[in-house]
Amino acid sequence: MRKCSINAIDSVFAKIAESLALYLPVDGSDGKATYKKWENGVKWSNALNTVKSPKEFFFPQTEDMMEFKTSGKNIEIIDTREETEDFVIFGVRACDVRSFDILDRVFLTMPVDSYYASKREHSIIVSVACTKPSETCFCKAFGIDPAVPKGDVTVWKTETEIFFESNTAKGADLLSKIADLTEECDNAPVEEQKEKINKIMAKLPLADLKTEAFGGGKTEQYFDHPAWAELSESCLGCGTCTFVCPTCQCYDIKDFNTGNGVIRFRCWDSCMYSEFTRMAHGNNRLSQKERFR
Amino acid sequence: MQRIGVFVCWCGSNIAGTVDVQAVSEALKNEPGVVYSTNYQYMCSQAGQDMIKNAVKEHNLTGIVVCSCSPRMHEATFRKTAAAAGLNPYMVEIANIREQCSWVHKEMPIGTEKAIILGKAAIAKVNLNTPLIPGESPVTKRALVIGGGIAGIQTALDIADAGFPVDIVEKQPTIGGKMAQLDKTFPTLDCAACILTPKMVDVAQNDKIRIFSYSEVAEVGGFVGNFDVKIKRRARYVKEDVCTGCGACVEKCPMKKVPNEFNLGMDNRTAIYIPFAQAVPKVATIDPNHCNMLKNGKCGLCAKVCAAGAIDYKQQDEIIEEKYGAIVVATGFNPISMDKFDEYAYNQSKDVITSLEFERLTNAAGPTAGKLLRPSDHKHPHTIVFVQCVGSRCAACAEKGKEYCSKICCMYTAKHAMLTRDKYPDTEVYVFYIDVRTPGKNFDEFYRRAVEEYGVHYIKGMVGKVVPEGDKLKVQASDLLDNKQLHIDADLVVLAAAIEPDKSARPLATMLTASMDTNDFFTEAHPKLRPVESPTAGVFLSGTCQGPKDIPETVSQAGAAASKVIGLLAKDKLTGNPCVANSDELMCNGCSSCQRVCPYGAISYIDKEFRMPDRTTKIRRVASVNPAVCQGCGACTVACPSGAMDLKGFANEQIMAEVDAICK
Amino acid sequence: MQKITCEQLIEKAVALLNDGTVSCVLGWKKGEFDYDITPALFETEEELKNEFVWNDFCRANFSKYLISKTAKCEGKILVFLKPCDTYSFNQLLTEHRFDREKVYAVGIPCEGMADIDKIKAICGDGICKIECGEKIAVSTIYTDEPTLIDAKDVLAERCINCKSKKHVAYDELIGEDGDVIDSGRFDEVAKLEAMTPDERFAFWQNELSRCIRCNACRDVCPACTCEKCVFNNPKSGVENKSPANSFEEQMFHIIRAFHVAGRCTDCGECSRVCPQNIPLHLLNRKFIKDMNEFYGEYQAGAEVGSRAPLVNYTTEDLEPGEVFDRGNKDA
Amino acid sequence: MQMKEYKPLIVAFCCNWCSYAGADLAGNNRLNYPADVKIIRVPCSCRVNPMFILRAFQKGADGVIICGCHPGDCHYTSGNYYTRRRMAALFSMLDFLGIERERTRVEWVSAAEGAKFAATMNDFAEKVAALGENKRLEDLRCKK
Repeated sequence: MRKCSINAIDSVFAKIAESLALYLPVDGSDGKATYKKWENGVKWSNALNTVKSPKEFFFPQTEDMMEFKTSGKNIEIIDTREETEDFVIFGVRACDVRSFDILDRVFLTMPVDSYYASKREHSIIVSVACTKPSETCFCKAFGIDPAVPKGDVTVWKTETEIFFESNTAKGADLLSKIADLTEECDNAPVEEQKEKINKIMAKLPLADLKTEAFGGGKTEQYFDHPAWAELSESCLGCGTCTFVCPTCQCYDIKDFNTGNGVIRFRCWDSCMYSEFTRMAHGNNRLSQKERFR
Repeated sequence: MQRIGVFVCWCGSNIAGTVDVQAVSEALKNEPGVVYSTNYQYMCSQAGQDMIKNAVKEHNLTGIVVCSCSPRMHEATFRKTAAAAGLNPYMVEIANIREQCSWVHKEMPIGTEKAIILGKAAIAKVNLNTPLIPGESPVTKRALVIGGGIAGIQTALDIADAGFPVDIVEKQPTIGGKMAQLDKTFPTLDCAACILTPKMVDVAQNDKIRIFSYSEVAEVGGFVGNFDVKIKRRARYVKEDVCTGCGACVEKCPMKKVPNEFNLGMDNRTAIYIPFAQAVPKVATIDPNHCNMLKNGKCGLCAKVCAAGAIDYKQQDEIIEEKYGAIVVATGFNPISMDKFDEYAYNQSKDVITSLEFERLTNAAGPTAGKLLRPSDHKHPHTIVFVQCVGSRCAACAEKGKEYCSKICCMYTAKHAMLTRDKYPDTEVYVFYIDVRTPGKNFDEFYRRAVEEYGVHYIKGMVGKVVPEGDKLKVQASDLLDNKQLHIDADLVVLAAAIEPDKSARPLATMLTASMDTNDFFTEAHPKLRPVESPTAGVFLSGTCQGPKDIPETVSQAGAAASKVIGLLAKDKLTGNPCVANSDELMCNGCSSCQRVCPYGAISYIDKEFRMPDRTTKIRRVASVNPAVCQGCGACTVACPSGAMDLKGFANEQIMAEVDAICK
Repeated sequence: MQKITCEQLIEKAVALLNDGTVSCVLGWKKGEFDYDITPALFETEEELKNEFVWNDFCRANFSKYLISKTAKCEGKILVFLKPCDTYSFNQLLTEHRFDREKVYAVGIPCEGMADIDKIKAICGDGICKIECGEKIAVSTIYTDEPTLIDAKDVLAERCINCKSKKHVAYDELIGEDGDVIDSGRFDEVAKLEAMTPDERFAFWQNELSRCIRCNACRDVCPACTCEKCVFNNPKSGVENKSPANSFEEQMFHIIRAFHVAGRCTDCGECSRVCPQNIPLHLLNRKFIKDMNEFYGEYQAGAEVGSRAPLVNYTTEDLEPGEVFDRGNKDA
Repeated sequence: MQMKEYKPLIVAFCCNWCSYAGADLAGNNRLNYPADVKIIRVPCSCRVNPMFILRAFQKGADGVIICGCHPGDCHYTSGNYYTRRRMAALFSMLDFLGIERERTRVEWVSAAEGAKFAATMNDFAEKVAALGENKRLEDLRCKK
């Protein structure tokens, strides 16, 4: 385990940014944090979470897939994929790190989504342990430990210091780049930090949330539960929940006519939309209740 | 996918001089949908048209793009060509490469490049064109004329003369209108009654014409060719078909102190009355506000004296429903109220009168039997001051008067002045004017006669104040030409009051969905080219409801309106413009924005039942366009936020395809 | 603090439900947390007594819900309307979006609603309990004592700039009606207008670039009641699901604002629901401000059936090229 | 992409009854204006949807001008009055978003005003050219 003073963090960022693109949560003018590319003067946000999850690094909201060009009556297909370079996502929370596993399950099992895979391969994830979870947090219920987030490197933040521990070879590599700015240390303050977090977690309003009732074939019995009608009563059918969700991975593939050709791109889609999965025969989820469910 | 043929015209050297037509037809060959592309010297010639027809057959074309002169020149030509070749005429688009390309650009490469782009835009549009078929609707061969003044009378007579039945709706008990109140008419000085009353009789005797007097239009539905109109016939308490107009009831009626509207309140009439001797229909009417029998159930004299037994105190208002193919508005005018013109002392002195009152004072059938006597003391006036433009051309004080020129005042004032001097040479006549406007046949000659032969004092300047003092009216005025103040002791002051549309016009316009200007004059479909048609199809304008007019103009406009009506009624079916708005009922949410902007009232709302995806049904209010009424402006398409409203022939997709093609 | 108590409203709702005037009640109920109050339909006295809520967090404008609920419900619906909600209510009636006969509207006075972000800025995250009394008492897991906050200090932006405390539609009013307020709601727009075009462009790029096109603004908007939005309709030519670039971000918001121009009552729901805190209401207010200045004061929803400025005209209107000369005109 | 001499692309929406005829008259009188002006015929200026204008900018236009009959002369009586309000509102909004004012214009051109049409187009093209390429409402995908 290595550490540095909290005041030294900007130089750590500068060091990493020398060789790698570095992204981290930054406070915006509206007071909400968003991932931005680090450059001199950019400050790491204290916010618990960003509005948009870091899934966007691998699965952007819109992504060009290919391009068609026509000349006369011939059609040419152009691969628009570009080679991705290594990049660092710094400050990812435990829940968001876990979401990558779920996205991987979709995009990296056969057939592998090469667009996702290339970005995922080139990423180095630096997670950060939570210090002040919100009342809305329920990660424990899903077996996520906010005190020990996964990722290539895990970071703990105390009042005065930042602690680094690598979990993977990629992580070790990254830490070696900043070896000059950090020093080896024992893990006592980190252990203390973990304990503090765990105590807070127990106090959260949703601490007792259980997921045993779900999974396997158990969900089927709730299919006609009246709660769906009640819960969906006030649903507007917008896509906010799915777009801020770190694990929602539905997308639509569309064509855009540029005038000089056609760009085929994919973009996030939401199961809350009435147009979602519309097929020739119509739509298979007709009411907002069904979509909500 | 369309099979499009592109035909590039050289127009001799008009196009080919600046545009490489060969290059254009080559370049357009590869556009999506194009299966054939060629160029020719004169596409509009018989040979060129044959070329198009042959290509349609040979290449199974479904669409045609002609790159040629403006569509305003030859769109109709090429549409006919397409139709002759068995194509829907609306599958033709024109790329304007002459007026908007070869003629405005000088260099060949630039002209050629632009011509290609314009061609591409037309091709992009044709790719989205669909065959359009104009709608047809039957025509009810009957016309309605609203207003029975000279305008309405002339229009009705002309329409009836062509063999079509006409109904006149007149809110007064008799037809005749303002002209019936006039004495002489300018510039010929023939008597109004002598030329009007025979026409009124013609109307009464024409078996094609029905007169609904003492009646009003209550409701208008339908559209051009098919109007459904409800007419409210007010109870006149006299059976119209029984009354002989003998006048016995009028003589016996004890209620003799009712102000006589026909003489503008300058004398009285009875509660049961016939407005004037030549009234048509010549039947009596009981004024319910003044009849003792109707008010208190006491009297009943008229019923007793009526030999025909025409009196019916129990008569009720009646609603008549009738279908019409065309409606003519001839609601006429009124002089504006003089209440706001205190400076002229109209309300203080009986001897300050309006020009229309002056007409009655000089009319042989008027309150003074044609003798010019002052209303106050029935003395002969020796000094008369006429004030022109009272409330006209009043731009500075719009809340008081009207901004427009009332047009007729200069001439009737000249007439009044001249007639006064003619009959009473001992009278001094002054006319105060801003300008004297006398455009019209023999008008200026007329005015000059008033000045030169009859010695009327025309003074450029406005009257500032009229003060009644003793039996005189002190007139303070300025003479702008001599730049001095004038003080005239007048016996009579005559105000040439501005005229305004009749108050009934505004609610009528709403019923007809016909548009009006801010002065409540009806708007024409086009101020120059369609002056007697309202923008609402099937609604025509006659007389002063459209703007101030004198009698000759009114009569000629009345005839013009009649000819338009005849043209419409002569058709068995109306063929519409197929480029009309169309509402996608599935998308329409019934918000009414489109209805609010439609200048033609072509959009109505219907409750329509929809089958929902979950097999339930839902009734929704949706917009429905009447293609027979819609003129295809497209205002509704932009007012519609959901894009449910689109315009055939100029659809959103088509215009955007053109934009895309141009902006490549 | 609200002047009307929750109990008063429940009592009214129960009475109307029991005497058969209405068959259901559109009201607020507590969500997962004390501050996320959600709209709900109540059908029994029991539901009302257990779940109905009225406090400083009842922000939702119910008017739009009436479209779907009146179509669904048998009998009349009781709806509680804050003054600002009544404008949307009227506007929807102007557009014939629901059957007035099926609604029993009860107007309730409103002292303004609290903005949870402002509360969190004061007392931090981890809120476990909020009690609305004289002051708003906020308890968090990180503090022992609840923090007491004056409701006036955490008012939502739209409530600070409240345009009216007057109800423009109701069948019955609880409490006293207020007046139309001469608010400073256009100040922010004026501030932007005073900037240079470059500054404005930068401002809006910063704001709109955050848009994730979740459509929450549109879906909550009481003026956006199209059967199918042009942005969902492939035939419209502007359909898209996500903003591919800054053009599409601008396009969506320009077109949306234009489509609701003259119909927007300035209820502020768009900005409230935006997960990215984009001040969308400023676009709508810009249109309102412009149209007030160009064509005379007009408040959408102030009366049923009024003709909005964009579906109206006079022959004397100013020319599009003159809109920028406004400043000079006054001078 | 090779560097070309910058020439603004201008889309002109012209109403069928007045302005399109005015443009024809400009042609009849051989009055020059830049070839970069491309005309789209619409029945009335009130047919022009703000979506068309944004679409033109998206696809690469540098300026959009809408021409209609003079107020009071609309073939459909009131179409251009609606245009006037809609475009006043839209242009003001574009300005509010920081888009250059000179890129959009409404001009009333009658069928008799061929000279005005040409002069308007020359002037507009010049003003748009002075602004340079449309950057603020561009869609880079369309500029590849």
